[in-house]
Amino acid sequence: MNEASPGPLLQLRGVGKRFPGVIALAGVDFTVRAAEIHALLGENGAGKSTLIKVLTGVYEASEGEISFEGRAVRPGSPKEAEELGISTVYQEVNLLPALSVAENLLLGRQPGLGGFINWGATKRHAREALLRLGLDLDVEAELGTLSVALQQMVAIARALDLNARLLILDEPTASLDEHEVAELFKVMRRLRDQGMGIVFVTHFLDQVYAVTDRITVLRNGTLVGEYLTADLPRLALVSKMIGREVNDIAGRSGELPAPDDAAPVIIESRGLTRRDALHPLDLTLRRGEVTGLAGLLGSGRTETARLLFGIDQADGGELKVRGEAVRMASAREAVRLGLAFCSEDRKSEGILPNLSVRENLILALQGKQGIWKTVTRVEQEALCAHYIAALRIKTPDAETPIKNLSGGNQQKVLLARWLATKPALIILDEPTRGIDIGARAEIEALIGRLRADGLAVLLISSEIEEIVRNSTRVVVLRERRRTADFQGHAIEPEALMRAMAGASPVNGGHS
Amino acid sequence: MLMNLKRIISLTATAFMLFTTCGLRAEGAAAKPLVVGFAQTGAESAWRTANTNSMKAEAEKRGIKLKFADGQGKQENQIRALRSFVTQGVDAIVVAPIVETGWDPVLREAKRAGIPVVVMDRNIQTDDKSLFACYIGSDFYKEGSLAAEWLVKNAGARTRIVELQGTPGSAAANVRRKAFADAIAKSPAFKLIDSQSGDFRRSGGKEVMEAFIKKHGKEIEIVYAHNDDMALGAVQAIEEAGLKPGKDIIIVSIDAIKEGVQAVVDGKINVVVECNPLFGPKVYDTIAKLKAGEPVERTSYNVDEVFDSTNAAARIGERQY
Amino acid sequence: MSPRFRQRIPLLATAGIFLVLFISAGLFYEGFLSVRVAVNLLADNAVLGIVATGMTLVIFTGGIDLSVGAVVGFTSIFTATLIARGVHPALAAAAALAIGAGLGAGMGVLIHAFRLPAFLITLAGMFLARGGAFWISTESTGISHPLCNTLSGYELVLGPAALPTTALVLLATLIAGYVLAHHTRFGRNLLALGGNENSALLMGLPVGTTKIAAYTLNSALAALAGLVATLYTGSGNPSTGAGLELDAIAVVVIGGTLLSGGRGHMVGSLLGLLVFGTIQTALLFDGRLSSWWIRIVVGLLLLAFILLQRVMLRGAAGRR
Amino acid sequence: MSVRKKSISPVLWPLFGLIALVVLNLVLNHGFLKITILDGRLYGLPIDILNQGARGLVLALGMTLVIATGGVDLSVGSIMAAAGALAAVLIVKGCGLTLALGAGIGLAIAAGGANGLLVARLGIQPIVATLILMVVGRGAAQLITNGEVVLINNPTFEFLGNGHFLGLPFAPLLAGGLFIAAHLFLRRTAAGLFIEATGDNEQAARFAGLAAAHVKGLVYVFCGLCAGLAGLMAAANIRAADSYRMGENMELDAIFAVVVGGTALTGGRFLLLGAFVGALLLQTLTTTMYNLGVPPAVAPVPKAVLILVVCLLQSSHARRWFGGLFKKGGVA
Repeated sequence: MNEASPGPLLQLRGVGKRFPGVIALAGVDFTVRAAEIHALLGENGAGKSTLIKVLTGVYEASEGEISFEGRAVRPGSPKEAEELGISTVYQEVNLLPALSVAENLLLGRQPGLGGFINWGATKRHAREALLRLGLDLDVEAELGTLSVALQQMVAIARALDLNARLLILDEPTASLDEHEVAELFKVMRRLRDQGMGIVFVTHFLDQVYAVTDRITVLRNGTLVGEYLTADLPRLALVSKMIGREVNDIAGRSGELPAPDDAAPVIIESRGLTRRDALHPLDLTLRRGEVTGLAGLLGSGRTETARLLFGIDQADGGELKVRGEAVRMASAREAVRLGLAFCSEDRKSEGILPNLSVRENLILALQGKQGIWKTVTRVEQEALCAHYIAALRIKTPDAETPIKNLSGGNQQKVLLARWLATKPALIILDEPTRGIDIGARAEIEALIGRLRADGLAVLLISSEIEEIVRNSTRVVVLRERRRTADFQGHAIEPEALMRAMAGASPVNGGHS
Repeated sequence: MLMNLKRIISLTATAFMLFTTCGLRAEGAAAKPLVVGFAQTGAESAWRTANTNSMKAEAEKRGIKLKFADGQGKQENQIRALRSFVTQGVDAIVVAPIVETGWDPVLREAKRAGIPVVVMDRNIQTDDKSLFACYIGSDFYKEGSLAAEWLVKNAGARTRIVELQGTPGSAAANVRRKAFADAIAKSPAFKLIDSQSGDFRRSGGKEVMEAFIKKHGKEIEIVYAHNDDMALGAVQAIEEAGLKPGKDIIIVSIDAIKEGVQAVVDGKINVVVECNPLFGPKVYDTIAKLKAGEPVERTSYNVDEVFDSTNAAARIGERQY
Repeated sequence: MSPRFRQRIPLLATAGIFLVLFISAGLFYEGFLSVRVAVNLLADNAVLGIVATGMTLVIFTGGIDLSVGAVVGFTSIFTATLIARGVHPALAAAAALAIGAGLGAGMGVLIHAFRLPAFLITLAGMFLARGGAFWISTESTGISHPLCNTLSGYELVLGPAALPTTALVLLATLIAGYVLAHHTRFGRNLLALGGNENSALLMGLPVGTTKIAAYTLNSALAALAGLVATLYTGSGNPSTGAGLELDAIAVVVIGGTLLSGGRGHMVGSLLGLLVFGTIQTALLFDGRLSSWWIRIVVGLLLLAFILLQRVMLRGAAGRR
Repeated sequence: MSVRKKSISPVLWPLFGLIALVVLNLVLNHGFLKITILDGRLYGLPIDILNQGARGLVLALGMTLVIATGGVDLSVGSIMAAAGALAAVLIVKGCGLTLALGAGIGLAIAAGGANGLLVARLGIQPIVATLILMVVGRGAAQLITNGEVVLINNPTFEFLGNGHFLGLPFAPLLAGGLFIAAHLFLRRTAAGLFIEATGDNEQAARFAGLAAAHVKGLVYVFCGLCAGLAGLMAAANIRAADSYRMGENMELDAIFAVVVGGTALTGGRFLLLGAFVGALLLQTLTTTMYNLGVPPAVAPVPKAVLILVVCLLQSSHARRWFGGLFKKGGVA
C-alpha cells in the first residue's frame, strides 16, 4: 500500500444486513481511500445496492462497524450521511425533472434568510458548482429538458456541493453514450486528483478498467475480495463475479443433443433493434432447442426478450414467427402466437400479489382463451393440482395468495402459468434468481424436459454454468450487440466468459 | 424562468389596461330599450321555472331587454350577478334572493349607481330600508296562515300533523313553518307530531313521507307540505302505503302549480294555497313607475288564492304553469 | 431558449386564452372592457381565488383536498354566529382560522402517518365541516359590527379603480402564495414532494412536515376564504361554498398545474381564476345564455387544458 | 359465494354496521322491521330502504368495478341526471318508451366510454378525467331539459322506479338481479379475473397477455351504463326528471359504499357483496336519520365518522400503530 496515503477514508468491518428471512449482506469488509476511484462490482443480488443503502443511511446495518475519516459513524438517514460527507448519485437520477437545474442542485439548502430563497445567490451558486465540473449550463432551464448525461452531471454537482469527501456513483453510466461517459470520467479523474474518494458501481467492465484504481467484488451478499485494478485480469474478474474459477465450472450435461439446423424455426429476428436498448440483432430460435442468451448485466439480454415478446416495440428490423412476418405490438399478441415470457422482475412484472396461486396460474391461459371461453373451475383445479405436483410447488393450497409463497415457489407458479398455455417458445429471464439450490435444480430439470417435449427455450441467465449446462446453442451479447455464438461442444465456460468480458488479449492473456 | 414570467405578467397587464381604457370611453353610450337585470335563484322547482318564464315572456312582450342570471342555488353567484348588473349599468335590477341576509354590500353599490332594485319573491333582511326600492313578494306568512285556517275549518276531528319542510334556511321554509305553527297554536287541538326537510324536492317529499308513515303509522292524519313538489311526492308515498291521499290523510300544500291543482281536482290533495309565480307583469309595472318617478308601494304581494275541492275544477283551466 | 419557452407553454396558453376571452367578450358586450369589470373579476372571485391558492399548494404535493368548500361554509356561519352573540370579530376570525388549520393538520396527519388516501380523508373532512356548519345554524345570520362595516365599506382607490377589501385580501393571498410557493424552501419542497416523494426523501427534505403543513395551510386559507365570504355578504351562511372545491381544482388545473403534483405555478392559478371569472362575467353580460352553458364551457376548457398538458408530457418523455 | 371462504370477512364489517343500525332503529321504533302485505305486495320500512337504496346499489355496482381497477368515477351523478333527462324529454315528446330508454342508456354508455378513453387510452388520472364529465354532464342534463323539471306520465316507465313484481318492489329486484347477473358474468366468465388482475398489478397483467387497457376502459363503460340505469330509476321513482338535483353527490355515496364494502381504493380484489351491503348501510343510515328526527343537514357527520373508521380499519399502518398503542397500554 502507498505509504504516503493517510488512513482509509471509509472503512467497513464485518457489515451485515438482514431482512426478515433474507440475509442481504453478511460480514463485508470494504475500504475506500482518499484520492482513489474504487469499483464496487457484482452481479445482481450480490449486495451492492444494500451496501450502498447502508452507507447512505437508507438502511441500518444489522451488524459490523463503519468508520469514516477515522471516526465510527452510523448514518441514520440520507441527510445524515450527506452531513458526514458521504454523497450519493443514484442509478435512477433521483432529481426532479420539473424543477430548474439550480433548484435541483440546491433543493433543501437554497441560500437565503429565514426560509426565503435568494434566487440570485442560488443561481450564482449553482452556476459555480457546475463550472467546477467544467459545465456551463443554463441553470434556469428545467432539468427535464436536459439530456440524461447532463442530468447525471447535475446530480453529481449536487452531491459534491454538499462538501462531500466520499462520492458514491451507483451505475451512473447506464444510459450514457460513449462521449458522455468520457466526459464523466474526466470529471471523476479530476475529483480524484483533488483528493476525493469515489465508489463507482457499474457493470461495464471496459469502464472499470478505464477509470478505476481498485476493485471490490461482492457475491451473494459476501465479500469476494479487493484487488488493484491493474493486477486483476478481465477474465479473472468475470470469474470472481460469476462465482466460479474458470476450471471449476461443471461441464455440459451429457444428455444435451447436438443442435439440429433442420429443426423447425419458431421465431426469427432480422436486424431487430430499438434505440437505447438494442443494436440490430439476428436471432433464430428452433423447436426442441435451448438457446442460451449470455452476457453481463446491461448487455441487452432483457431488452431482447422484451422486444421478442412485444412489451417494447422495435424501431427497426423484422420478426417472423413460424415463417410469417409479424408486428409484435403487444404481449397479448405474443401469447396468441404461442410465446411465453417469464420476466426477471417477478414482483412487478410477474405475480399478482393479492390473488391466489390458482388465479395466478391460470391467468395467461385464460387471457389467451379470452373472456368467454373460461377455464372451468374443475379444469383450474386440475391444472393447479397437476403443476403443484409436477413442479413441487410448496403451498398450503391453491387458494393461498401468492404473496405468501417463497420466491422459488412464486417462480414455479409463474412457470406453470406459462406452461399451461402450451407455448411453442418460452423465454426464461433469470429463472433461478433468488431461488434456493433445490428449487434451482428442479427448474433446470424442467428446462430439459421442455426441450425434450419440443419447445423452443430462450434461456437468459447471468450464471454461466446455468447456460452451459442447459443450452444447445448460446448467443453472447455485449454492450447491446451480438458478439459471439456457440454450438454444441463449443459451449465452454471460458470461451463464453471471454466473449462476455470482451477480453482484450493483454488482459485475458495470462489465465 | 422569472424573466419569462414577468414578461407574461406585464404583457397581460398591458393588454388588460389597454382594453380597459378603451372600454371606459365606450361606456357612455346607453342602449335605447329598458334593460333589466334579473338574478334568479336557480331552477330548483316547477314553481321557479314558471317564475322565470313569466319574467322572460313578459319582458319580451314589453320590449324590455332582460339580462337573466341563474344563481344555481348559490348566493355567491347571485351577488356576482348583481354586481355585474351594476357594472353593466342596467336600468333596474330584480333579485329573487336565495337567502335573506348578506345583501347589504352589493345593494349599497346598486344604490350608489342609482339603480333601483326590486326584491322579488323572498324578502331581504336589512337595517337600511333605502337599499332597495320595494319588495314584491309572495306573502309566505299569509300562505302558511291560510293553510292553517283551512285546516281549522275543514279538518274536523283530525288533528295530528306531520310537516314536510323546504330547504333548511330558505325564507319560504322558515316563514311557512312559523306562520303555520303560529296559527295552529291558536287551536290547541292540533298537534305537530313530526317535521323533516324534504328539500323542496319531489324525491325528498316521497322519501321523508315513507319514513313518517312507517314511524307513526295511522297516527298521521294531516300532511302539511311547504310546496307542491313535496306534497306530490308524499301523495305517491301514501298511495304506495295503500292509503288514499286526500281521504285517509288530509294533504295541505302551498304553491298551486298546475299539477298540484290537478291533484286537488283528483281529490288527492285537499287544498293548495296559491303562491303565484307570475310576477312578470307586476314587476315590470313597478319598474316603469320607478323610472317615471312615481311612488310605489314599499311592500306588496301577489294575490294568492286558495284552491280546494270547491273551486279547483273550475279554475284548473286558467293555470298557466 | 426554446426549451425554456416550451416549459412555459401551459402558462402562456392560459394567458393567451384569457386575453382572447377577455378581448372578445369586450368586443361582443358593451361596457365589458371597463375598470369595474376588471375589479369585480377580483372582488367577486376572492373566495374562489383564496381557496385555489391553498389548493395549488396541496396539488403541488400531488394531494387533493375536497373539504375546502365545506370549511368555507363552516367558517362563515361560525364567525357570524359568534359575532352575533357579541364576540369581537377579530377574536371570532382568529378562532375560525385556528379551527380551519386544526382540521387541516388533522387530515394531513392521517394522510401522511397512516398512508390513507387523501381523497377519502378530505371527503370525511368535508362531511364533518358541512355537518358542523349546519349544526351551528341552518339559517343564514346577518352580522352588524362597526369593524365589519368599516372593512366591507373600505376601498383602496387606485386611479380609476377602487379595490374593495375582498379584492385586496385576494391579491395579498395570491402574492403571499406566490412568494411562499416560489421564493421559500417550503414552497419548493412542496413541488419536490409532488415530483417524487422518494427522491425528496433521498435529498434529505422534511417530507412529513411539509405534507402536513400543506394541508394545514390549505385549510387555514379556506377558513380565510370563509371570512372573506362573510365579509363580502355581511352575513354567515352554512351552505356557502358548496361545490367550491371542484371549482378550485378546475381553476388550478386550467392554470397548468399538474394534478399528479410536482409541476405548476402560482401565477397559473391566478390566470386560471381570471379565465374562470371571465367566462362567468361574459355569460352575465350576455344575459341570454342559460347558466348550464357555463358548466359545459368550463368542462370543455378543462378537457382542453388536460389534453394539452398530456401532449406536452408525452413530448418531454419522447425526448428522453 | 360460499366458495370464497376467506374473502367473506371484509364484508362482515359493513354487515355488523348494518345490524347495529337495525338494532338501534328497533330500539327506537319497535315496528322498524315489520313487513306487512298490502294490496298484494310487501310493505314496510325495510322495503322502503330497499326501494330508495336501489339507485345507490346500481351505482355502487358500477363503481366497484372501476375502483377494482384502481380508478374512480366522479361523473356518475351527472350521468344519472343526463340519462334521466334525455329519457324524460323523449317520453314527453312522444317517442316510444323503448327509444327513450335506449337513448338514455345510450347516452350514459357514451359518457362512460368517454371516461374510459381518457383514462385507459390517454392515461389521464381517473379523478381529473371523470371530473370533466361531472361538470359537463350536469350542464348537458340541464341543457336537455332546458332547466325545467320534466314530468313524466308513463305508467310503464314508472314501473322501473315504483313497480311491483309478484308483490315485491321492482327497483330493488332489478338492482339485485343486476348484482346477481354481474356476479355470474364476472365469476363465470374470466371478466372478474381480468379486472382483479389489472387492478392488482397492471404491469404483470399486461405481461401475462391481458389487454389491461381495454379492461380499464370497459369498466368505465359499464359504470356509465349503471349510472344511466340509476338515472332512469330515479326519474321513474318520482315520475319526473330533475336535471338540477338528480344524482347530486351520489358519486360520493357510491364510492363510499364500495370502500365500506371492503374494496380498497388502490384496486385489486373486489367484493360485490360488500358493495351491496355498503350501499344498503348507507341508505339505512339515511332512513335512521329520518327516524331519529336528525335534521338532514347534520346527516353528513355520521357519514364522515364512518369513512374515517373504515379507512383506519383498512390501513395496515393504522392497525400497526393502534396495535402498538394497545400493546403498550396492556403492558403498563
